[in-house]
Amino acid sequence: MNTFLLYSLAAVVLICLGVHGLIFRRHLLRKVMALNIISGGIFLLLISTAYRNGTEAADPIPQAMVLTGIVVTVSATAFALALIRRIHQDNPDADDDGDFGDRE
Amino acid sequence: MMEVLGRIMCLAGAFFFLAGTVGLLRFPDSLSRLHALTKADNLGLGLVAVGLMLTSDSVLAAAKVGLIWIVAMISGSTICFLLGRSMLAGMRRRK
Amino acid sequence: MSMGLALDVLLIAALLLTSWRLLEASDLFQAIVLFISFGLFLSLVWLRLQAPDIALAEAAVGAGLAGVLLLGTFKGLEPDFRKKQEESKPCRLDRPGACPTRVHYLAALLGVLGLAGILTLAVLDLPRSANGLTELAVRAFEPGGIDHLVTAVLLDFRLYDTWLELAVLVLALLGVLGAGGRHSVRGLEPPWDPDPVLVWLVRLLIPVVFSAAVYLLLLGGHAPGGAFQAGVILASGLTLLWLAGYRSVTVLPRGLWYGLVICGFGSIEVLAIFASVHPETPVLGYPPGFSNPVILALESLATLSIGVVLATLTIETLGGRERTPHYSGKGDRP
Amino acid sequence: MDLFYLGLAAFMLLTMLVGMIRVFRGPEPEDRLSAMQLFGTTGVAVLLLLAAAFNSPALRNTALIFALLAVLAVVAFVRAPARKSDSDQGEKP
Repeated sequence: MNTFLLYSLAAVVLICLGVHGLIFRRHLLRKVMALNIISGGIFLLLISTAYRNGTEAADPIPQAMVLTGIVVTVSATAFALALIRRIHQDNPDADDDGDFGDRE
Repeated sequence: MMEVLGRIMCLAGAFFFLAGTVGLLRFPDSLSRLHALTKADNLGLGLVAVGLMLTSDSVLAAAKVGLIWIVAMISGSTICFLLGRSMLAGMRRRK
Repeated sequence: MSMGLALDVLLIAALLLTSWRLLEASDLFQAIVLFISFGLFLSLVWLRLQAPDIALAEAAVGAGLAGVLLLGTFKGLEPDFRKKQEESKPCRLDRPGACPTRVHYLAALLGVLGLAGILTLAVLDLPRSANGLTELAVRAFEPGGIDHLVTAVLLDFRLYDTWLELAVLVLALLGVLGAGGRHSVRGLEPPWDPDPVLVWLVRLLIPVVFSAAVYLLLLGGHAPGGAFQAGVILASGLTLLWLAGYRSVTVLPRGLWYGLVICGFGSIEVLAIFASVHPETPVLGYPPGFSNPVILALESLATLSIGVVLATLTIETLGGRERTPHYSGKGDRP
Repeated sequence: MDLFYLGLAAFMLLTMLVGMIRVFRGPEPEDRLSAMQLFGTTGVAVLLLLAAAFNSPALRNTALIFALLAVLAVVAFVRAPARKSDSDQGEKP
C-alpha cells in the first residue's frame, strides 16, 4: 500500500523536525510548538499504520488511542503555556529567547 | 441540467479563490490585501456552496451546506472588520 | 487514482512546509500562524486517512483552542510584537556554561539523524497489511449495540479511557491554576468591555456553536462524533463568550463550578464502584440491559466536564483583569 | 468518487500552498492572519468538495466546525490581554 508508506515516512520526517526544533530553538513558545509537532508526527504514524489495509477497514484501535492522545496534548500544552507565563511574570527582565538568568 | 450548472458554479468559485490568493500576494498594502480576501471569502465559498447545494442528492445535506455558508459569511465579515480595525490602530500608533 | 496521489503529495508538502517554516522562521508570530495552519492541514490528512473522528477533534482543537492559547500567551509575553524579533541572540559571555558548543550541536544533530534512521527502518519493517486488533474489538462490542466502530472501541474501554482523559484534564487544570496561584477562575474579568461587533457576532454564532456541540454528542453513537469533540466545541463557545466581553465560566458560583469540573470523572467513578459491587456486571463494564441510556448520560456529563475544564484552562492561561487581588508570587519570594 | 470534485479540491489545496507565501512574507501580523483566514475558508471549500466527491456527511460536519471556530483565533488576537507596559521594573526601555 503506497499511501501508508508515503504518510508514515512523512510522519518520520515530522517527528525528526520536531525533535530538532525542540533541541535547537531557544524560545519557550517555540519549544511548545515543537512538542506539538512531535505529537502530530506520532499521531500520523499511528493513523497511517491503521490505514494499511486501504479503504475498506481502518483499524479503530489506533484511532481511539490518537483521540486520547489529542486530549493529553492539549492539556500538556495549556499547562506548559501557563508555566511559561508564570516564568515571565516572575522574571520580567528575562531575555525573550527563554534564557532566564539567575539574577542576584 | 442542475448537475452541469452546479459544476460550473463550483468552477467559478474556484476561480474566485484563485483571484483572492493572487490579490493577497500581489496587492501592495495590507488594507487592499484584506479587500482581495473578502472577495474569495464571500463569492468563492458562496459559489462553491450554491453549486454543491444544486447537485446534492438530499435536502438535509443541502441545508447543512447552506448553514456552513451562512456561518462562514458571518464569521468572515467579523474577522475582516476586526483585522481592518487592528491594522488602522497599528498605523495610527506608528505615526 | 492519480488524482488521489496528487492530493496526497500536496497534503504532505503542506504539512512539511508549515512545520519546517514554523520551526525555522525568525518571526515568532509567523510561527504561531503557521502552527494554526498546520492543525488545519493535519485535520485534512485525518480525513484522507479515513479517521473522521480525529479530524473533528483536530479541527476543534487545532483551529480553535490551540490557536487561542498560543496567540493569547504570545500577546501576554511580548509587549512589542509588531517589531520583528531577533531570536538568534549571541550567547551570553558571562555565563559560558550555558552556551551550547559546536560539539553539543553536532551530538544533537547526530541523535536526530539516528532517530530518523531507526524510525524509517521500523516503518519499512512493518507488514504491508494487517488486521490489527479489529477483530477483537468487533467481538467485544457486540452487546453494546453501537454501530460506529471507533465509538464502539472507545465505549468498550470507556471506563479506562474517558476516566483517565478526564483525570488528565483535571490534573492540567490543577497545574494551570497552581501556576497562576488561584483556587478557581471566579472573578477573572474579561480583558475588555463588551465590543458591539463581537456582541452581534456572539448573538448569532453562539446558539449555532452550542447546538453543534449537542448534535455531535448525539451523533456519537452511530457516526463520527462524541463526548470529547462536543466538549471541545462547548469549551470554544465559552471561550468566545469570554473574549467577547461576557463573563462565561467565571460567573459560575464556586460550588457549581467544582461540581461541573468533577461531574464527568465522578459519575464514572460511581459507575465503576457500582459495577464492582453488582455481581452480574463485568468489571469496568455496564450493567446488562442499561447500556444505551447509561452511556448517553455518562457522555453528557463527560461533555459538560470537558467543556468547563477546557474553557477554564484557556481563560486562566490567557489571564484577564483581576477583580480581587490574589497571590501574585512576587511578595514572598526568598 | 467523483474526479471533477477531487481535482477541484486539489486545485484549491494548491492555492493554499501558494497563499502561504503571504504568511512567510507579510510584514504586519494582520497580513499573516488574513492569509490564515483565507486558508480557513479555502479549507471549508475543500472539505465541502471532498464531501461531494466521497459522499460522506462526516466531512460536512468537519467543515461546519471549521467555519464555526475560524473566528476564535482572530478574536483572541484582537482581544487577548496584552502585557501591561506600566507594570514594574521589567519593562524594557
